[in-house]
Amino acid sequence: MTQVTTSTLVEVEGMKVHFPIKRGVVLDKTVGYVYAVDGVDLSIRQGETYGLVGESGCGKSTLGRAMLKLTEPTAGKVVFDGVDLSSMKGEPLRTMRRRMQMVFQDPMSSLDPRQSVESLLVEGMRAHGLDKGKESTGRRLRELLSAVGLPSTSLRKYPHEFSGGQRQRIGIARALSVEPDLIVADEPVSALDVSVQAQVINLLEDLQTEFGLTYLVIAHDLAVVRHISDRVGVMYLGGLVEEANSDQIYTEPLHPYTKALMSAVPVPDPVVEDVRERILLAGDLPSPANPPTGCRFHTRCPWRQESRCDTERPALRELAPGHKVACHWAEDIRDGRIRAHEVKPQLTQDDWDTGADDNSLAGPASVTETLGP
Amino acid sequence: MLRYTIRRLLQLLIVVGVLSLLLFAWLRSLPGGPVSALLGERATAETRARLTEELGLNDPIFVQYIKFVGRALSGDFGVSTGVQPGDPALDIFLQRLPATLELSILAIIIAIAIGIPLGYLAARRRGSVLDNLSVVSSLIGVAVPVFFLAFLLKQVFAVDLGWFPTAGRQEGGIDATRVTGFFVLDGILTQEWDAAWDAFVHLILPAVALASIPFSVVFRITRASVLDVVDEDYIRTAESKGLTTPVIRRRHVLRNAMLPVVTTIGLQTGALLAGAVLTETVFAFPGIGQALAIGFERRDYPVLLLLILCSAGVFVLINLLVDLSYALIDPRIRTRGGGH
Amino acid sequence: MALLEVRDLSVVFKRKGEEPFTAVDGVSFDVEPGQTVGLVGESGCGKSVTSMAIMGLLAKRGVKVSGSAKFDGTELLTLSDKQMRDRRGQELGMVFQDPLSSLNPVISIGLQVAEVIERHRGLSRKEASVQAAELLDKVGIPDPKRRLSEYPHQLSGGMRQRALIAIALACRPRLLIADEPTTALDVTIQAQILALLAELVKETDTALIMITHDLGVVAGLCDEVNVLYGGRVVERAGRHDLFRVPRHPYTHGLLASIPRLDAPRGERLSPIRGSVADNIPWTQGCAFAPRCPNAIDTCVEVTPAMEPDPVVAGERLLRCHNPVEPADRVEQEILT
Amino acid sequence: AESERGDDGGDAGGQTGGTMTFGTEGAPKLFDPFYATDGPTFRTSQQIFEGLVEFKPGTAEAAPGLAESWENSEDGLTWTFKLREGVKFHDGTDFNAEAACFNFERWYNTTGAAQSPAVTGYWQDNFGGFADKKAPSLYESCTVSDPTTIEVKLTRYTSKFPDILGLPSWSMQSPTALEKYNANEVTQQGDSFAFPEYATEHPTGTGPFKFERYDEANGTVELVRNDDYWGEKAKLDKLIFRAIPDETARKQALEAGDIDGYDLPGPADWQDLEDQGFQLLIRPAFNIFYVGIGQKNVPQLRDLKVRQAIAHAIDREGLVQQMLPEGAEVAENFYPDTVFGWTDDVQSYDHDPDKAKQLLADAGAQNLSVNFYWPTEVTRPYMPDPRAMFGFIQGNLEDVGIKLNVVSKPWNGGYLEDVDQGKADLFLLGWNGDYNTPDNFLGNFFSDPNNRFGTGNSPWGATLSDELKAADSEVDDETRQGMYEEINKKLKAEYLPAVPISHSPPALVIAENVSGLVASPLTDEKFNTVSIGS
Amino acid sequence: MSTRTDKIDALAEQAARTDSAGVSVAAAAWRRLRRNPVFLFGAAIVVAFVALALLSPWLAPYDPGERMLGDQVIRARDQIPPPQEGHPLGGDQVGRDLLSRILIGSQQTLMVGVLATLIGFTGGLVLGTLAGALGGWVDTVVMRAVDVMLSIPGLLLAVSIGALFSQPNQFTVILAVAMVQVPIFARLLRGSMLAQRHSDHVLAARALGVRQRAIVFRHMLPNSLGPVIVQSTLVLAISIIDAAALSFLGLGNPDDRIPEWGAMLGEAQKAIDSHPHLAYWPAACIIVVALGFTLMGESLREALDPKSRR
Ligand SMILES: Nc1ncnc2c1ncn2[C@@H]1O[C@H](COP(=O)(O)OP(=O)(O)OP(=O)(O)O)[C@@H](O)[C@H]1O
Ligand SMILES: Nc1ncnc2c1ncn2[C@@H]1O[C@H](COP(=O)(O)OP(=O)(O)OP(=O)(O)O)[C@@H](O)[C@H]1O
Ligand SMILES: [Mg+2]
Ligand SMILES: [Mg+2]
Repeated sequence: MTQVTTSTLVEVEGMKVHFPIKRGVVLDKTVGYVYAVDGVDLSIRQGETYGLVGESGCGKSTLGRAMLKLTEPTAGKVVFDGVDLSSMKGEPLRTMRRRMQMVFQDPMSSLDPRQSVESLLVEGMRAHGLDKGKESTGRRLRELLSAVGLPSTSLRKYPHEFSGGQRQRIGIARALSVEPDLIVADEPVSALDVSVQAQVINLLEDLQTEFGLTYLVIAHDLAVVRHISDRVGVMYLGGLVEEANSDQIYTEPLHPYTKALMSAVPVPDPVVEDVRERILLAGDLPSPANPPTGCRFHTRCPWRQESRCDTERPALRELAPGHKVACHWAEDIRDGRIRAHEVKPQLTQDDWDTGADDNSLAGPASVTETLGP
Repeated sequence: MLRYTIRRLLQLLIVVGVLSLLLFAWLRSLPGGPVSALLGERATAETRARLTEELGLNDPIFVQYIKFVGRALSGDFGVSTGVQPGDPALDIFLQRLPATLELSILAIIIAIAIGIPLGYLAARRRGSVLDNLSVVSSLIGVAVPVFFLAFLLKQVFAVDLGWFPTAGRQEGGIDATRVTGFFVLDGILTQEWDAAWDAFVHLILPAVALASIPFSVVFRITRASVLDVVDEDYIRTAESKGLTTPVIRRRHVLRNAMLPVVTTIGLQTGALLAGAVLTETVFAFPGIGQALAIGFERRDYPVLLLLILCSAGVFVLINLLVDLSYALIDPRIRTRGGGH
Repeated sequence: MALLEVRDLSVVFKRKGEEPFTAVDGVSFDVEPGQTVGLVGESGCGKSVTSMAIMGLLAKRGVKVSGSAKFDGTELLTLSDKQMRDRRGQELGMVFQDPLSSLNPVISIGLQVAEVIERHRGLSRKEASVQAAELLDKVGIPDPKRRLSEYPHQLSGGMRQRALIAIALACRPRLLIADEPTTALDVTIQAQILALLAELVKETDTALIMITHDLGVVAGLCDEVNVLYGGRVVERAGRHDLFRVPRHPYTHGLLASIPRLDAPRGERLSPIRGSVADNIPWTQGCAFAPRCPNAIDTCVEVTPAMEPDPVVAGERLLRCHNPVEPADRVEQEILT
Repeated sequence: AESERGDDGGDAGGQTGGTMTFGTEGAPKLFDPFYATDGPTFRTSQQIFEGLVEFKPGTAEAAPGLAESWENSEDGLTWTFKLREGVKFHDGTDFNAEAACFNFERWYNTTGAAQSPAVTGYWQDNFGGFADKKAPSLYESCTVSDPTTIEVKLTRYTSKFPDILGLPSWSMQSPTALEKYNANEVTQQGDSFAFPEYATEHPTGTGPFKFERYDEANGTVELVRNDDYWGEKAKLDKLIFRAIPDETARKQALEAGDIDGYDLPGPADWQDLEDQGFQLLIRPAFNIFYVGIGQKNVPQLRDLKVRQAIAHAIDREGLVQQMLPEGAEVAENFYPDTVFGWTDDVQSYDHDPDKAKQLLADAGAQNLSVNFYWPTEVTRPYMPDPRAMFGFIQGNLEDVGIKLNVVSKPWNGGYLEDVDQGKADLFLLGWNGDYNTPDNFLGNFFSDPNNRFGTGNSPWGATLSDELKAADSEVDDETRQGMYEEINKKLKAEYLPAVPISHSPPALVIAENVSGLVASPLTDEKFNTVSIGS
Repeated sequence: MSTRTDKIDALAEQAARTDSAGVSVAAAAWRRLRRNPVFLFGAAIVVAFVALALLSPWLAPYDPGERMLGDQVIRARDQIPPPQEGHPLGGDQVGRDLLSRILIGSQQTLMVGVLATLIGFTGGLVLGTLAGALGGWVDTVVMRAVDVMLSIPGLLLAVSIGALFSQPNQFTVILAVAMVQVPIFARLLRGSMLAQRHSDHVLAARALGVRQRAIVFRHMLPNSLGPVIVQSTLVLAISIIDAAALSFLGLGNPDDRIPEWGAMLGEAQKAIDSHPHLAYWPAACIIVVALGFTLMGESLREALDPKSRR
């Protein structure tokens, strides 16, 4: 839909984000990690929309944040328009932020309820010195609002006075206010009702055409992602398992997980539904703190083989032009040499502690937590 | 769980350590002090100076603290100068602890025994006269200064009506054997029923006064938490199972509603200690609170230091216990093995 | 006679000092044994309230329920609390949306399942536990014996939802209401749950009311679909009919808003304009009129009635003055 | 009717038996009166112990105790005591000359931590140093002349002797018990002192009551009748002292019948207590309350005119009328009229604000600005309500244009220290007499010129000190009386180091059914004459 | 066509009006509060007493420090001036007009409450902001200190601090009472600041490149104040009661001329059975004021609690 140039805007290499799990007697020591993102390479070209899908908790948001250095990556580097962000800090990083923006999942919580729309929008401009006089700023604000389809009377209002869809528009306008090149949209529509969702999707598309933006769209709804993306990456448990352009991924999913995911998305058409072949996975997503060895998916994979799957982690390899997959047996599955079989569900053990104990030292946690009179 | 307990106990030590240093330095900086307490108005400036020197109060605070710690480690926390002059501070603490515990336990029992059922009723009849009445009266309970309430109770029930004794833990004439220091318990253990009864009667008024604040808090938390729980989805699930009302109430509502109440009760131990200072003073009840009040008045450093430290320790310890018991009721914490 | 007959069900919330609010406004539908009936519509259109009213789970105070809901000939709305309790969990089962908050966090899964068996089948705790383990196994929870003594937070989302289903199915109810049972779950897990539900219904001949706003789910599962808008059913049809030829502009709009995996890419989505906030009261016309691309003057003057659709064949009821013409679908005007 | 029977004290009257519970402001520190400094200890030891000299009940006059009589030598240095016969200690051992001298020697030979003023302050105040001769001592020796006679030698003559022997500190204690329970092993522990077993658990004297037990947890001391007492045996079976630190609580306890009496009821309660039918025993006032003037910091205060102005400014009549209990009197001397050497021939300062202003003007001190200390957290028999009394005097002084910078400090929290260090320009203080000699008052105030009044800053400070010492060592009673009268006159007219305000009588209150208690000006009532009705 | 659009517009406008007024969190809370009799009652009490304190210099008939009835006092007889012409409540123990003292006493008492709360609030604000905004070791150090303070029961801490000052006066009382509140405020603020720190809108501001300071002061702080403000009203009540307790324990303001209810109550207890009115007036005033603040605070807390907004 948009003209995709071949120059790369963002390049992610060997990205890892591990959150330490801390525990200890007096001082916290790290007893393990949540492998939220565990070795992801991807590159996004100028002007394209890259879609990232995967089940909840597989590390999509973390990856998105790490790309913008909103979360400090454990390893790997991000090159943005030729500049390596990895070692950037402080003021240079802050200035750099102008060029890469984020739209958040929950439109309400990502807007400060105590700031008027105007101050929300001006804030970023001021931070980057784009606020050049009252008049030009005013003009710019009205432009922004009309770009996202909000009346200019909105400036005086506060976030709670808007509906969900409108709030998401404000979030988008805020991202646009600093004239970025890249927008990472983290589940921009999943909190919205279907009809509103459609409005926002259309808007995103329009803005891209108008401003030549590059998007990384994160979602768990495959249909949405496929609809707006040029290329789609599928994540499973911290790693990319497949990457292809969005038609390919639908017509010819290569990774067993992609296949399962694809088949699980219900289609609002009884005719299709009646004949659709579903690949039902057994069991649940394993814990990212304790990921399975070898191929992360092998515990639920209907095509799992005796060898390699549980010992060797498959690398992402290009099977067809632009179509990468991380599966040892991708060709065999594609060509029907391996058949799906039944998988017994396994217990997923959540043996790690999410409740990061913040009262780590000295002190009655409860005394201080609940403060009754 | 064990790990967590050990960790919290270590934290407790740290708290006590830091607190002891702060308290020590601070108590030493108070004017007056043991010299005045020991000598009274009869001494001359010279005698005062001599005693100050003798007691080592002219040394740098740090030196004094080191000495104190050295002695404390061997179990010597100094000797009282004002509360019970001549008695080791530790003895005073150990002797008075049962008194305050006895009183606090009864107060907490009263607070719970009235607060929880009333809170539950008020929540179930939200907006009713009973509800509004008990809410307002619980707020009044918080707004009345404890010492004044204690005073009124005593005036009405002890002096005017004569139903209860006015002061102390036990009549002087009763020949009671001391075993544990808990007078009621002692009486029961030795089968000196009159002594037990007498001690119990002495507890009632102060305990009621002391219970006023914990009662209000327990009541309000229970009410709020029952209201919350009743609206929870799982209660709806329980309803959808067709369970009978008593089962829902007992198994589903109360059990969940008790979680915050348990925490609150732990927190209230702090309020109890503070309240004990006032209540025990008014009722001449020889417990920790009274010792604190007298200790402040007479600048009894060793006793104050030990009592405040121990109160803080007990407070922290009780909260640890509460947290542990919380974990027993709430499986979410139990299995996670951590804080909240 | 249908197993459940809902007629003119209305629910009005009335709080002191507030305007009464009609959440459900004369909803009628039937459910046969073994049949799956879908209730769909946007968030807030009254789906949950409808199901709660049938189950008798709405608060007694501040709520007025009228109309009728006959279950196997018995009027549910006027049953005493006691009689209702005997039926809930026994003949009427319900699965709720949020699996974590719908399970009691401090009671073991085992007891939560067993207690309903204990209550209705008069078994001892021990026997009930055995049954509970079987049930958990049946809904596909691995190692059910161990799970009995675990607590909700120790289970994954999918397992919790399965536990809830096990509870609802414990006494083999004749009517099962599933209120958005998969909204909180991932797609792959959602697929597992839906498959489970479908299988159970087929096996036991249970009547299922499926509540969701995901039209895709409805398309795969339901025999008959009721589309709700603003507390009223605006269109009812068999699922094939409904999806092939959506007649009500609202149904039509919903379908058009959804990106479809099987549709060719690049097609622009056609959202319904405005939001629920623009609704007008049903008493003054069609609630949907302000957002409706097909609206005509009559729409804001006369309240449309639920009538059989004259144009399209099949059993379809419609509440619209100016339905979407079957052929219109492609050239629908684009509104943003 | 009962009280009458109690009054005659005869064995015919007074019911025997029963238990009396008496409320005290605190628990006794210990039971060895030699080490005691606190009221509760003295009150208890008064019942257990006796000294060679006692005070006549109801007065401050010295009277025979365990010594039947005594004699002074010509030079005034040797005192011969004839001891009572047939007296036994509670442990069954005999009281005799050996035992008496044993006690003197014990006091004199105190060593170690017990030499601290905090432990043996009374000895040091009254006798000075110890056997180690670090400081001069009044005591020289005690010799046994025969089993019932001892000779006590002093290093100099003092008017205090033998009256001071009436102080409870010099009670006779059983040598056997003292040794058995290591009575002398006082140790310093940290900031304070630890006392031996004898002092805490085994006090053994000759008195009408025996120590039964001390229930520390309950704050009660129980004494039982000594059936072998040499004199009039106690009527009560049991005497209990119960610590109730809060004054209001004591009153309520009495009203509720939990106790049968208590000490020092607040004057404001007197009327009420009497109205309720309790017996209020008002002791003769044996104290002095004064407004102290510190001459150390403000030079203007060294001007007699200014001090006189202050004296004229204070409405002593009004204060006594409005603030003090019945029986309180305006003080003209620095001690009450029952004490030797008192004279009414002194300059009196009536309430006269105009004169005060005039005097200030004369002294060029119109802008006098001083700090004025008053103590919190305390009441004393001479000062039953410091807050109110301070307020009253404050108003008086401000009326004549003195600018006051008010300082209040807790009694033990800096007040006494500051006053002793001369930080206070004006302050409220007083003294309760221990025994009936002027030196007990004046000597304590002014003997050392480096005192809290800073009299050393005035030329007459040293003179006054010398005059006092001379008077104290004058052997001849008549001459001594003249000397003290002279000092009293000068104190008022020429020195005026403080303004004596009042003598106020402390009281004690007992229930209606208690009889036989004789109030003592020294607050050292003995309970052996007390009986309690049903 | 026109009728239709007109009607829609009219209806939409109507809908929008009722709608927008009801969405705002604060506005909704306020609306509920306005109708909450408990809150109104509490607020009425507070307003009345504040007005009283402000107007008391004009309302009080006499100087509260002057012993105008002094000659009627005879302490030995326990005579305290009874109510009489010009002195409707009579005099106190030393003959000062009781009514004037009660009236003027409101100033001191409220001042204790307000100042103590302000100081506690400010102290807590600084500490909590430091800890919450900076995190890391600053957070650890500050919070451990706070924990230590919290491990001493409140009133005990106040008493201790009160005793620390060699020369108690009204400000030492205020300070003592306020210090107890500092750790509570700090905890509370830090808690919500932490929540804010991880909230999406703060992340959004960071992503936007907004400077740290602006984030703290414009985003985190304003959004964290809610619970703290609620706490303040409760602290006001607590401070007044605590100050009264300090007076009772003899650690209050020694200057007897400036009346303060807590001190008056403490003094009056000595003569309670003969002259109960001396105690009842100040006690009643303390209770009513504290109740006013408590009612306000509790209803505010309820109103702002999202859970109770059903
Ligand atoms: N700050 C953190 N500390 C510890 N663990 C974290 C943190 N943030 C995320 N995680 C964990 O990392 C994993 C990936 O989280 P992430 O939010 O990236 O998932 P996601 O794919 O975006 O899921 P969703 O679809 O639910 O948003 C999850 O298991 C999550 O619990
Ligand atoms: N207890 C209640 N009091 C007042 N209004 C209520 C109550 N419960 C629900 N409502 C209102 O009734 C309407 C219908 O609610 P309902 O929960 O049935 O919607 P729903 O279709 O289930 O939506 P969702 O898809 O979000 O679950 C909503 O506008 C809701 O605000
Ligand atoms: Mg995410
Ligand atoms: Mg719903």
